Amino acid sequence: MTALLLRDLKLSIRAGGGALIGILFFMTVVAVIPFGVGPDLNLLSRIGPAIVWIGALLAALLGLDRMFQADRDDGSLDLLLMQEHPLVLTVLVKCLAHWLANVLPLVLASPLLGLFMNMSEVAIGAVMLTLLVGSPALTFIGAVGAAVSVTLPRGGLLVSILVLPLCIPVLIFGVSATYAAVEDPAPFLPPFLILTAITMFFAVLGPAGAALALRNAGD
Amino acid sequence: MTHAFYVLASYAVAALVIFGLVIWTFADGRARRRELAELEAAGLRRRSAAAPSGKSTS
Amino acid sequence: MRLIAENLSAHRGEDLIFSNISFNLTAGEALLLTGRNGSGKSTLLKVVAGLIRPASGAISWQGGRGETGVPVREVCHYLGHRNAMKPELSVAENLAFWRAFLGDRPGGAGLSVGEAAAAVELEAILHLPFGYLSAGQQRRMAFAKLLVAHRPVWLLDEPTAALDSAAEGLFASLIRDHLGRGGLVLAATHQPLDLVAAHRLQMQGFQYAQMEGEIA
Amino acid sequence: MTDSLAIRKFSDLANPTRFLAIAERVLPWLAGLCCLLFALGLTLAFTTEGDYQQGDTVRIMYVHVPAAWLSMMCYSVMALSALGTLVWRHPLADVSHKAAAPLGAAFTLVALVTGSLWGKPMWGTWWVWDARLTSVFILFLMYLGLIALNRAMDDPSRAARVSAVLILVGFVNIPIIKFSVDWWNTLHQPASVIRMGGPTIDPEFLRPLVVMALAFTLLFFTLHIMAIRNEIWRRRVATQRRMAARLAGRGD
Repeated sequence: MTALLLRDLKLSIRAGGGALIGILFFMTVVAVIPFGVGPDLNLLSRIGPAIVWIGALLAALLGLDRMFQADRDDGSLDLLLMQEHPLVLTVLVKCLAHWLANVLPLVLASPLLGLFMNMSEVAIGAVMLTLLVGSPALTFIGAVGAAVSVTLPRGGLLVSILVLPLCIPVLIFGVSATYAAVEDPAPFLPPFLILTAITMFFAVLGPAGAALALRNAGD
Repeated sequence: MTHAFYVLASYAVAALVIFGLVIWTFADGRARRRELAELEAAGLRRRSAAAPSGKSTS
Repeated sequence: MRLIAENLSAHRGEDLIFSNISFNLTAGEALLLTGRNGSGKSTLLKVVAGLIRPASGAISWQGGRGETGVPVREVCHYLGHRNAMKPELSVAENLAFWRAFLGDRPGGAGLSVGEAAAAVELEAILHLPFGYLSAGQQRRMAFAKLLVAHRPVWLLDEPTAALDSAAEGLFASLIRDHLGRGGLVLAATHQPLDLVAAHRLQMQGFQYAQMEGEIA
Repeated sequence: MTDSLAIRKFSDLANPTRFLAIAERVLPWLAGLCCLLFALGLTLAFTTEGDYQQGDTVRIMYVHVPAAWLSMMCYSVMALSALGTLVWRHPLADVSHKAAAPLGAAFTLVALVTGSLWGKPMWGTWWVWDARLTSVFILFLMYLGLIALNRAMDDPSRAARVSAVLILVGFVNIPIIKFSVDWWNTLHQPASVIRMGGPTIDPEFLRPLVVMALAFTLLFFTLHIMAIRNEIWRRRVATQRRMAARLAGRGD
């Protein structure tokens, strides 16, 4: 299993890896917002956390479709399916590798974008923390979408469409936890703990669903 | 925070990025040179045995 | 050791690809699937590999020391049309990954990466990225993947596609070695693999044959 | 057939080979001069008086302005190389603009970060969507996009041509971006546009600035030559590996 993790990480670093493109997309999306709403710093700092979260959400969905499709294209997926290791575990490891290579860089880049959005230091810290906790859920949910659309020739867009509605709870609690950290009256912990719970819940449900979908996608 | 902090921070960041760039360029060059040397070592044997059409890369 | 298939049939979409196929293989035996394109050779192999659910029938595996109840897919190596190797990684990295990931079944041990590459006579290019290799070399390296982890059953789908005759002979001898060690081989092939004492199964291509008849 | 291929490869390599020989001789001098200039520039930068208005923070200028200048010069170098790729099909030009992109991104990053660190004490905020800052940020995104494009393609000569097109389109687009950003910003924020550059520069600040700018420029050329050399080596490794794969097939 460590071998699988290392292989996937290596693949994403080698030529054509999607990590750089994900960050770039994230930065571009967030940077475009001020051109739309205007360079009013107060307004930007007010909507900043939400914008950064939405940008991270979209960027996290970007590379998802390749998660299983790359393995399917060269036949590796058949072999992954045949082994004695529980398929759920294999999927979990692939999710972990995907998160480490594609989503963790987004979390690390988020403070920079927070500065562009003129967010306060507390808000930046809160966005980073909630992204760190909430983004694995995006990957786990995305794994189901990626597995469902693995046999489709142009699944990329479809994965995003399938997965986005399922990601709404993560977005709600991620953003509300961030705002709770900035604005005093609202307590930070309840939404943050719910976000953690959502991630842990999908850490179980996502791989299980993806494994089921992969078993049934056989052609 | 004092102004000196910002000055030092900006010099530190610039130094970090530039040193990173220099080290990366150096390391990349060394790795490529090593690969070439490895290929040369493996290739000379093979080329003398198989095909004389070699190009000099020194 | 015994691989038993009873009354297998499989659909692809709505079409019935084949039906009522039964065979019984014991240690050291090979079964060659022949038949025209579309006759269901690949599908049968995928059914045995557990990648497609059979519409009816069952396959089962009896291991050496009364080992039963093991899913057939776990004792099989499957070499499909695609090589299951990453072009971005070097050959050695690819083989090392599969060696670590697949692991050995009880009753045998896989070769090291170097030995496996030597067995397909390509040990000199282990360090190259897989994508740099020619189609034939890639196929040979994909075959080396079968050697790095032990599996009693080999499912080979057109193993000698894109190979020259020398490499074909190499494959045949590797397959003979596997059979000699008590392995089982199920191979779909056009080329007559040079195997003694191989059973043959002529796939008829259930509906296709009829349809072609009507059109003609 | 293999003969003609070998000959074409050979003439392709002729220029890079000459380049490698020249680089071997020039690089130590360039690097040495660059270090000297940096030593001089840094001493000057820390011994001159601070500005009466900005205090010590004016020293940030000595890294910020050269980096910003380089970020633009690097793009011009890349645009020239892109022309070389598309018009003259010079093999070295392909390598040149590919090698320059990471350098440009790094220097732009330095310019952005130091600018931000300068802005915090001066304006009280890390970042404003001022026209000039925004343009530099867009330039940064363009560099990253070019790097990503180069990484995404396997075939180096095709990647070079495609990214050359993108570079040139970007180059033509820069004035438009600049104009539109100017217009956008003044439209929304007519009163509080913050101008950088501050007071007219007095010779006291000019001397270290010029020395540092020279040092940065030399650093860029040193690194650029090294990066080109690395890229040439990388391509040689790739060709030789392909050849090794072919030979291995023939040998058996």
